[in-house]
Amino acid sequence: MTIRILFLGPLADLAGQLECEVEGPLDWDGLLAFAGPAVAEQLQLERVNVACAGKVLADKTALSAVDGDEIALLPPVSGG
Amino acid sequence: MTIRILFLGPLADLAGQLECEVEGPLDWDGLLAFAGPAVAEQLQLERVNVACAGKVLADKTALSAVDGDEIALLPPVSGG
Amino acid sequence: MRDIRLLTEVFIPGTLIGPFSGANPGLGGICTFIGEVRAEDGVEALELTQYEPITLPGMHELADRAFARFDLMGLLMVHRVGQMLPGEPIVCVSAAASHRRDAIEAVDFCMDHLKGRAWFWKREKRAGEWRWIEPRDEDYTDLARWKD
Amino acid sequence: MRDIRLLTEVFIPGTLIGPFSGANPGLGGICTFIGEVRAEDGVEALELTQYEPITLPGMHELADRAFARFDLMGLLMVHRVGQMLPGEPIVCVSAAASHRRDAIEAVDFCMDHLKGRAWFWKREKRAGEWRWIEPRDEDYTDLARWKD
Repeated sequence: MTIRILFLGPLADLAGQLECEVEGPLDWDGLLAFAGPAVAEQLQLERVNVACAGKVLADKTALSAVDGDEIALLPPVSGG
Repeated sequence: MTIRILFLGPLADLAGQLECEVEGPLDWDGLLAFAGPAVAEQLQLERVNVACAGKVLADKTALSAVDGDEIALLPPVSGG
Repeated sequence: MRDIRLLTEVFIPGTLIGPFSGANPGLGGICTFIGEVRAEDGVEALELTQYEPITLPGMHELADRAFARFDLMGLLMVHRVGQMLPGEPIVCVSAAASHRRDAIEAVDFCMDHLKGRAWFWKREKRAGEWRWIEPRDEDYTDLARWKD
Repeated sequence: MRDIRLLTEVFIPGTLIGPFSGANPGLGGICTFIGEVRAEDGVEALELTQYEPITLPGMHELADRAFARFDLMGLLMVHRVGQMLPGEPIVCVSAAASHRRDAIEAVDFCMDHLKGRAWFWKREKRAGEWRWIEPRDEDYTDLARWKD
């Protein structure tokens, strides 16, 4: 079991991949380091959200993922 | 040729008739006198309009109808 | 595409909206409001009276104002007159536009004006008795939102 | 009556709205907005991405808020995902209520939130190239109107 990280929307282009896997546990600093500078810069913007285990985190810097979790990196939405 | 006066909506109930005819010419005071006290009271309210010859009068007290005209007495609307 | 009508017979809104939507190719959004005779409080029937020389011309003026105020591709405004039964449609307004807010606001604008300023008089029948409907204070408040 | 759905295939709004309207007997008014892929500026296709664990649940939360905020009898909220062609419907929101302003405002409210806050990511294809769409400033302004 590992942690799965999904890059949604334009973040997938920036990351050059749709998803990847990483060994848990993973916290905010670990995510930033793992994501690489381009994605990390986006992640630090207020309008970019992070979901873990199916819930959008109210405070993404409190991320605390363990093996088996899915993390989704959510750029600004543009629906409708 | 005479002037035709139409009572729209609740004014027809108040007047006890849907329409009537009167010899022209007819001005505002003539209309009030002809309409009878109950309708005349309504006519003097700002929210009651008067149309003459197919046009709603901006100033109903400037009414100046001649034989052949149709006058319509228009109580507050309630559409839709 | 502009379609302004008074109807004296019951109508099926879908039969108007389908062709209207099709007549505005390239639209971004279409907003439609349909008002029906409410089946409540024992209302047995509703009657709407128009005054021919001004009612339909007034609806055309309202459409002119809507086109001037919003960025519209098309506007459909259909109003029933005569006697109607609960569940029957009274009014159908549909606006097609490139952007959604123009479509939605044009419908809101037209409905407020149809309710509060168009030349219709409405009465309803309850327990066999006809009673004229006075405009509600809300109708005037709604209308005041659009003052220039 | 509440009908909240994500659809992966092209849909015909009339086939949703007819049954929805029929499922809310006694309504006073029904307002419907349909958004379509605009055929402009050489857009060849549009793609909407969702994130399954949050997109549909987020739409249900939005419906909860609409029911709490407006006096509604029913709410239909249907959103396409996947690839779409110009002229195809993207979104259909319909609200049934006793009074027209609840129906119209609920649609306005849901559309602003679907555009500005629901979990969708949109890109469009022009001249063979896909490009992600950023939210417009207007979308945030529209959304700010509903702050409690």
